[in-house]
Amino acid sequence: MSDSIGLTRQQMADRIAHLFEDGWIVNLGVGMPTLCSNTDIGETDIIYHSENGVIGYGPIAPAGGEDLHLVNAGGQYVTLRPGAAVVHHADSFAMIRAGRIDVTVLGAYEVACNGDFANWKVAGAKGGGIGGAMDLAVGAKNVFLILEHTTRNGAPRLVRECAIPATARGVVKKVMTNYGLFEPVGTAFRLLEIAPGIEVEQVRARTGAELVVADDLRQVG
Amino acid sequence: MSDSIGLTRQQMADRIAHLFEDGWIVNLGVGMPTLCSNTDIGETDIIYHSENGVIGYGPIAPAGGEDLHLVNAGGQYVTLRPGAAVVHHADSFAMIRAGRIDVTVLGAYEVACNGDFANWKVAGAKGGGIGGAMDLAVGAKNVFLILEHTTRNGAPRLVRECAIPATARGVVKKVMTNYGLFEPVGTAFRLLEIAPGIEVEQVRARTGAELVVADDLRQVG
Amino acid sequence: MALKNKVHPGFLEAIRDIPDGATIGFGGFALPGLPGNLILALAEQGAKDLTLVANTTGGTRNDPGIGMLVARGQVRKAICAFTAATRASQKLPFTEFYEAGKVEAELVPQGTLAERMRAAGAGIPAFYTPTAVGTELAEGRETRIFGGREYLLEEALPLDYAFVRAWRADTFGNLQYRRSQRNFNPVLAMAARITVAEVEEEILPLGAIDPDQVHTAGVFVGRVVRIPPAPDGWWPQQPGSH
Amino acid sequence: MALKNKVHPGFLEAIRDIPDGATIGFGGFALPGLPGNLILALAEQGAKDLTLVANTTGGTRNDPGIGMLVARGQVRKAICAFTAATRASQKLPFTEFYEAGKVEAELVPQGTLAERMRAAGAGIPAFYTPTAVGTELAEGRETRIFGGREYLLEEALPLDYAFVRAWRADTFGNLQYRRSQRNFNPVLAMAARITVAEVEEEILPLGAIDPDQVHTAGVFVGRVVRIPPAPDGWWPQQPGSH
Repeated sequence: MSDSIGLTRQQMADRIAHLFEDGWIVNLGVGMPTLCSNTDIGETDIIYHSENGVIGYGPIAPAGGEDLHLVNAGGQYVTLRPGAAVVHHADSFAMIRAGRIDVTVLGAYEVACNGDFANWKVAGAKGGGIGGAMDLAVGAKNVFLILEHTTRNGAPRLVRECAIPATARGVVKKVMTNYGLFEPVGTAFRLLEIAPGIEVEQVRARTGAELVVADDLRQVG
Repeated sequence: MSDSIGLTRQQMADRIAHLFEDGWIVNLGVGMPTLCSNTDIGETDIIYHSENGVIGYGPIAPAGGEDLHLVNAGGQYVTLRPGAAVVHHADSFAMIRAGRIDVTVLGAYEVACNGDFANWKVAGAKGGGIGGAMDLAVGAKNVFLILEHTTRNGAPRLVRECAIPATARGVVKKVMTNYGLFEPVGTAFRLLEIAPGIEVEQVRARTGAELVVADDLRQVG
Repeated sequence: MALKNKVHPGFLEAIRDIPDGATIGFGGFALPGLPGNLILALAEQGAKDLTLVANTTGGTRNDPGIGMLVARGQVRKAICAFTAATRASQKLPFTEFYEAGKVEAELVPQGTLAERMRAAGAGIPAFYTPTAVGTELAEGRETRIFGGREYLLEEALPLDYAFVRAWRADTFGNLQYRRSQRNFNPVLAMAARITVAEVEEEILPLGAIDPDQVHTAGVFVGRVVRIPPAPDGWWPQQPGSH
Repeated sequence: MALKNKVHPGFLEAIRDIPDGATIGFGGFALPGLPGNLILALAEQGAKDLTLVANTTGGTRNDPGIGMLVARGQVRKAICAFTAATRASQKLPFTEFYEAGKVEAELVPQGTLAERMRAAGAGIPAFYTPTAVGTELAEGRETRIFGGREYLLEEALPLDYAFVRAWRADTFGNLQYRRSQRNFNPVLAMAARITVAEVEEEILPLGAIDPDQVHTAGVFVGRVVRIPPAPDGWWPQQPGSH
């Protein structure tokens, strides 16, 4: 069974959202990453970019007030903020590949301590779902992941080497799980912040790669 | 001295303009080619395209009525026809390279019977003026040239092989000079139409490549 | 001396000439910009052995999309950024046919898919991209180093036909899209030999659209059809409205 | 929570940080879209050893363009679609310096010039084009056959700065161009690390430009300056008005 211990999904997203810097252009993947836009990050100004060419979208549209011409990358009906602009798909991905996106937050099945990650194909599947993930992973200045620390069967998702096909190599900067905040440092994951109520040895036991603990380890929150 | 015999510049342009087919997208080079837009071609509908991204421009603007935001590729202030559209330079040349332009009419210093032509650099010059000619020459479905039959010194401009640097190879479909209308056919120019008052032997004498005469040779006009 | 009027009376008539074996691209990212009426007409028209290009392989056999045409046996191959069902529990028609080996698929990263069509529309036969380097998709393929970084060679993806959905059009086929309806549509129109547009608003006379505000120039559009009101025309439903 | 205000009070202040050795692209095709005020400010600012990218090498030493900056000894290299004077009789500053070997030039076909900048703005390091195959410009360079046709390999052309001239802007730098003023400007803005825009109309508040009608998204624009009326600002003259 998946651990339900540690942080909630929204808490994980909140922690990642607080890493965003003022003026950043942010692209949020489907699933847990979209929860980042719910986080109150005060005066920090973020420009949300969506693969379908929407630059500067705002909150989810209220029920009944949906604009049927306007969705984000997750297919949710959203609103536009003043100053928004729309471009076509080729221009949207031009922005992505050219490094105009400051961060992409993605979900993942696995992440390796060398910065590889996998999120488009499960073991043994025919076909996969890449969407914009491969472009975002190599194009964005920062790749942050949000994922459960283990699979439903308790197997670690933070591993030495990806066992399933990679989305991109060596690109991940930060990894947020229900156990804490990590960064891949080559041959190990460094634990930067730990979830309340979790012990370092619990994290180590559920991590499939070497774990080093930051000198200034803090609690998430 | 250049021959002032045969067709005038406007007559040359008129003959080329009558080759345009209904609905064609036409790009006119600087100089004599721009005279084609003066020609009355009746009900034939032409869409004029300019390298700077104007699709569907119309007549030259009347004096005093110039729109300072609107020029054609020759830098002339023009008007727009209803149904016009403006794109940026990369998209304009995307259209050109992808074969969306039915014909480009260009000036030239030399044209060879194998379809090569030269119009961007004179012998011994440092630098040159390519503009959009190299893109148009390889991209347009048809390349038509308008040029004086000989140089100021009486040397032929229709030659076996270009002596000055080529703009493109093997692309020319029709050549209009003050002597008549020609097509390059590989090892010779075929004379399709001859200017009033000019004899075939005069044309042959002033042409720097083999000349074959069309079975149905007609007079221009 | 008036620009050609490209307005066609109906969807089926506008796509009647599509032959078996054609390569057709569809716009749409979720529902905005999805040319549902043209897809439904293609199902009725019946062309077979098609290669279809779109972001996803579509929904159920009743949703306009690749799945509907796969279920009718019209499709040879799909070229998409998603070829697996998003949820393993959903057995959509495409997944069923694909797993049974009855349809081929080429999985292409979304940005590469857009750029390959843009390249086709720009006379660029091939380009290099950083996307997919080091992944299964790059196995056995040509890569090259520029400035110390590895890139993958990708070739242009030209289309025979593009189906697009636009907000407004004039009679010559100058198009405007609204909001995220734009998505792949302008790129498809550049890539295709013949673009067919379904349009939501009344077709405008020439000159009614500001030339500075045209999103797809009419020279890229071959045929335009006005979408009738529902239920004769296909329109996305307001959420919670059924 | 408001988008950054990018409006700068003056041209010189907006380009003060340009260092010697920078690569700068200018918009403009004839006069429309030519950022004359920013070019004049660059002449005053005095940065040297510049690489300049534009359609042409400019006019006299008094016309805003590459020639003016060459005459002041600020230019190392020009990358243009025209590097020879259009009329041999005109000895413009660029021609004079070029023939004397005091400035370098790279002659690039106009479409290739635009596409190389677009590639830089699209994360594409290189692409193949049919343009210039078989010409002096392709001598000694890599070509390749695709589908039986020969193409030339061209690399991206990234810029440190782009100078653009637009019709309207909002405070975040979303831009609109009018008519053929658009030309290279949107492509330059994609290619550059920092884009500086001179704008003809009063700067608009956020939300005043329809998101569907933005030609260059504000995320591509770093700085915006409103052009003052003549004679303080540089404006093209109506023909016959002097």
